[in-house]
Amino acid sequence: MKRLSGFAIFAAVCLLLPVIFPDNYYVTVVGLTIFVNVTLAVSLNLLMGYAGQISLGHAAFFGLGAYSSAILTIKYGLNPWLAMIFGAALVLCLSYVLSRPILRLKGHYLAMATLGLGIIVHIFFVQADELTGGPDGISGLPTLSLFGVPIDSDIKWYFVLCSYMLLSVLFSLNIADSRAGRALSAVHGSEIAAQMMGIDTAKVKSYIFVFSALMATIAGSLFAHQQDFVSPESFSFFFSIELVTMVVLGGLGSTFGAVMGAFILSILPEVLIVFEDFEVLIFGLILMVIMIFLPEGLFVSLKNRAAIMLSKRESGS
Amino acid sequence: MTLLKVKNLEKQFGGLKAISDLSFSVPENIIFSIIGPNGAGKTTLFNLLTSIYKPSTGSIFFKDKEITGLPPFKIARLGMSRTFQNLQVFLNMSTIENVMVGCHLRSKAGLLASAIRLPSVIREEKEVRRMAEEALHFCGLSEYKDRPAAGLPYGLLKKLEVARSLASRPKLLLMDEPAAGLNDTETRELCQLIKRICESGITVLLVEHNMTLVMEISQRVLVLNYGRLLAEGPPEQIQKNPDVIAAYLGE
Amino acid sequence: MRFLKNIVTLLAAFSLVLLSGTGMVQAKDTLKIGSFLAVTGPASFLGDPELKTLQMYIEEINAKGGINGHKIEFVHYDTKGKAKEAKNFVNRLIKKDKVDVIIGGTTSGNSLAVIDIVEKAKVPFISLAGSIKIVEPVKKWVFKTPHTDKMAAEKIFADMKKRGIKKAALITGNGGFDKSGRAQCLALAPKYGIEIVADEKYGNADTDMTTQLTKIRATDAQAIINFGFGKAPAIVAKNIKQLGIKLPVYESHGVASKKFIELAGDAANGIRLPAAALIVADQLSDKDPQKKVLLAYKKKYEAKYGPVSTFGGHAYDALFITVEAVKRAGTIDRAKIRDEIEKTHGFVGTGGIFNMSPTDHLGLNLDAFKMIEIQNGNWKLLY
Amino acid sequence: MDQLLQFLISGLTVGSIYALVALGFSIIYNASDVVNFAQGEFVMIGAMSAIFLMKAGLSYPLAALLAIAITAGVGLALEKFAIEPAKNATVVSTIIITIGASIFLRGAALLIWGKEIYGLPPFTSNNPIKIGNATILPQNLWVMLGTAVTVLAVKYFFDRTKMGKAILACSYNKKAAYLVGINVKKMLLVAYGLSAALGAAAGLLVTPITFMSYGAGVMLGLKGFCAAILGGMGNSMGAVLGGILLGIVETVGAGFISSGYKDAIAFFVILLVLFIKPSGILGKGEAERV
Repeated sequence: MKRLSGFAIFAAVCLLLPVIFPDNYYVTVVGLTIFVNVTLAVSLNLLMGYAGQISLGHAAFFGLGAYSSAILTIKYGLNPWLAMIFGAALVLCLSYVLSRPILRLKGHYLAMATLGLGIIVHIFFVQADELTGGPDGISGLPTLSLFGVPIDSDIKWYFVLCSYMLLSVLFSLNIADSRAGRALSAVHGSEIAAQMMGIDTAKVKSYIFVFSALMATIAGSLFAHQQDFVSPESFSFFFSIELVTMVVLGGLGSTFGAVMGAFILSILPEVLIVFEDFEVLIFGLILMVIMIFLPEGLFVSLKNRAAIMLSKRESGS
Repeated sequence: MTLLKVKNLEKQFGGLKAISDLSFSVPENIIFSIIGPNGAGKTTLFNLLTSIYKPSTGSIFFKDKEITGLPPFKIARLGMSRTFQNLQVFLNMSTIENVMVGCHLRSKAGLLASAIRLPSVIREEKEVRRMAEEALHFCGLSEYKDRPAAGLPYGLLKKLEVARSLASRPKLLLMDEPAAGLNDTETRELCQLIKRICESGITVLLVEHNMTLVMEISQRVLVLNYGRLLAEGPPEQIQKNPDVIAAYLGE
Repeated sequence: MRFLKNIVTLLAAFSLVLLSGTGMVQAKDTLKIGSFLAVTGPASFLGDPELKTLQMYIEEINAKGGINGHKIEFVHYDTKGKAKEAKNFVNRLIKKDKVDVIIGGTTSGNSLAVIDIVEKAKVPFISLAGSIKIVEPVKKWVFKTPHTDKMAAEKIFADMKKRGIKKAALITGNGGFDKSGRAQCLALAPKYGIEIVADEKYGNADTDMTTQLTKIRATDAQAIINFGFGKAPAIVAKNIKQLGIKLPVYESHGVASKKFIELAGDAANGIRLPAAALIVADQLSDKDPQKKVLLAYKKKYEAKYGPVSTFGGHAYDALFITVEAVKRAGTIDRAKIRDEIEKTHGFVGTGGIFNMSPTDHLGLNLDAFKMIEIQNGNWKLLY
Repeated sequence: MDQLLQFLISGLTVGSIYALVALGFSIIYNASDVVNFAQGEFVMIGAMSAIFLMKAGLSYPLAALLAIAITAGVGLALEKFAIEPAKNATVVSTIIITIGASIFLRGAALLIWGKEIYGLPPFTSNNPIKIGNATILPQNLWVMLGTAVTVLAVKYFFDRTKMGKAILACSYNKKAAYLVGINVKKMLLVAYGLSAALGAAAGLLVTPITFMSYGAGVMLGLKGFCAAILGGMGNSMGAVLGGILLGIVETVGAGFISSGYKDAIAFFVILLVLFIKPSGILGKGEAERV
């Protein structure tokens, strides 16, 4: 299984970290945010990196999952897992219906349409007070239990969110290396040629849109239970743009690129806090510098450079 | 037996008739070339045949089935494939991955099965790789298989498009100016390749400017001029046709 | 092998972060006060003076030798007004910084989001946000100092009743403060015999509200109430003037800063609002026990930072309620501090005179709010 | 129906603000296919510079001119230090650079000017003008005039001047433009400078109506982007049409349907328009050559 050796090491590290640093704030608290963001970035990368279809509305699906869980469990007393499934079903239908007309658009127009979609959903979260609790959101979600074990501590959440994140990374790696993944890349490379190879491009785009939305929705449900609280600003268009930035920062089209991009953008604010008023400025600066000097994205550029160095050394010796 | 039949085909762009009242048939297992001066409508015809453009009027039959207006991927599913004048290689993939896309129609793993990587997917993946290697070998590209396509020289990219199309095992292969931009050696190689493709049981429809090549390998030649059929027949006959000579030399 | 390289890159990044996050040593006898405020973002006009007030007074207390010898160590994070950040930072305050008391949560959304965390961790938390939901129902570890939006609505309606107004139009923004104020207005209006005849909304970043006001103009409303903060109320005021609407206008305590008058210009004149006494401190009678406290705070703040707002005052109140509680408790034990905060009685703050109890974790009554009218570009205390 | 007139006038005033911001997008887009996410920050920097120059004692016109110059300088610096060094960056990567730049500029503005909200005095009187039962402020007319002048200037620039055509050529085909002797680097520099100056002018015009603070550029930029897309990206007439349409949809939606959902209504309309015309109202669909 050479194909997944990288993944295996990555998984081992993630799972061992809390054992080595059991009470470290960065592991058990920040780690949870990172896992959610990594999952979202990886799912967005399927659409953006593989299929080449930009989405500035990914946070909407994340939010729909979170709100479905919150509303269904609190207002209707549904079992959390059942609520999660209902949320996923809702997003499945919604994203499927929307995918065809939206994905007919290209480039900036697609960006606009997905942005609009995200903002409409966000406005709904803010304005439908009776259902969503308005800007204050909803708090007090019931505890999620897995096989009878309540997930009620940071460390338990660590393993739940970590597992889901690893699963999404594994799916993403598998897809990249498969018939479906190649069809996506083909759509990205040349839609006309993809069609001539017998690929139903509209269907392929629509499926990955739905798949990616579903991954985000479930992440949203888990996030809501972990935070024990939902409020609209976690799902605003700013967050959608942040997700896009994560994907591009790490390296469009690379699963581990998305992982790295999400990791860096989640950890940066934590580290930059010490700069107080300069935080925003430095954050912007770092983002710019990375993209200027590594325009293919941090991970992809570094990997390519490492590969060049290695091949030089091999040919030199 | 007739593989492709075009009846009263017409395509208008604004006021301009790019193709007018064109009818012809392509029999199975031959190399059929379409020639004509620049702007005669050859690529437009290809785009009509593969449904990238919708015809204004007229109909197209492939394997006795009407395919007019079907989406391109459905036409591909029926066994038609093509290469492009302006290359449409997937530059974001490696050489072999490009060809593996060509195997799309010969494999069936879906998105979910791929994500979970079912055992059947793993098996199929091996098979697809083997088929792709076969097509690469056929086109003489084996040594480049793991290179990123973006790094290949122009001549190889043209071959890559052919390999990709072949991997889908088409009945009919449309080749749009395969020799354009190639040097003499490369053209000679191409000539051999096209012949071998035809010998393997694939009908070839060729748009080409290189007359030597066309006359050497084609069984039938069709001449387009201003979107109209000027002449059609075996190469020797076409070469002697006064209308064709006039069209090429200009009035 | 390709992936191995990937992993090394990732690992390097991970370990860097871990190294930077360890090694916090805490001196035993300092009182650690943690705070999370919306210092930037849309609610920065609230969070900014709050932070400045806390910093200024903690510095002063430490310079004077601390509280009973306990120096104060102050840890602060900027939530930018985001609830998710608020949650993260409160976790960080509790788990990483291990603070003894938390003062903060500029906006209601931020405060509400962290209640469960502080309750679970058993850390006393004094919120600086308006919503009544923060302390009603009472939560053991949660207190607050600002007047509630419910009080603001009641004060406005009481004033309307006095003026004989029976029908009012509501126009509110899409923020938490606005929405919560709107909900209180809708809920309380019947109690005062007032009918809400229009319920218009705008986005807080909008550039023009003439459409909503045109709709209001077409109703038979006798007064307009606007709950909001930031630039939007100033635009509302200007648009009301532009449309030539002559109805009495009520704003909320959200605009109780000079900035509002500066932005709205002469359109601000005649507008009434309920607010803490701070902005009209010099108009209070000398007998008013608050006057001395207010003038002292105003003088100190304005000497250092410029025009004072009532919002910084809430931080002042929270800080000194804590200081008094620590003094009485004689220890920095969290539970004891909490008990003493709850026993706060007769504390004269900028927001009023606080009398807390196990059933009231705010301790202010309606008198703490003053009704103010803007006249000739200045605050005028009505009653 | 009495209200409709005011709704339309309100829509027109809001819309002309969007249009003005939208026009700023078109120049950089026409030069490089890049949507400059820092465009809203240009608007903010223009306004904030003018506000603080006036505080420092400068006269209104002088402060305004200087503010435009400062913002143009920021635009040039952005191109010189962030866009030019990233020469191999794809359009997406360049867009992320502009996102980084917008965050950076906002952070810088926060440090320099603080968090307070400021206004500018109106250019002329503040007394509303009556049109039937509806009213409009003189400053709104200034915004409309500014939009009209800008759109004509931008159109003239791209249709009639050599430099404008050269900039257009850069976006069609960088290499070809270079080969026919166009200094691509210089053209990009010009495009960023002009876009920034245009943004600053928009900031000066709208601040008397909507006020300004360090973070206000984001929403203005967003609405401007929507307007530009709705009208057809890169098309200056489209930007104006898109802006005004967006403004009117918002006010009419707020007036007759729901003011709380007015932005949702506006985005819904944008989606519908795009479903019918995938490249905006006046945008041209690009046919792929194969």
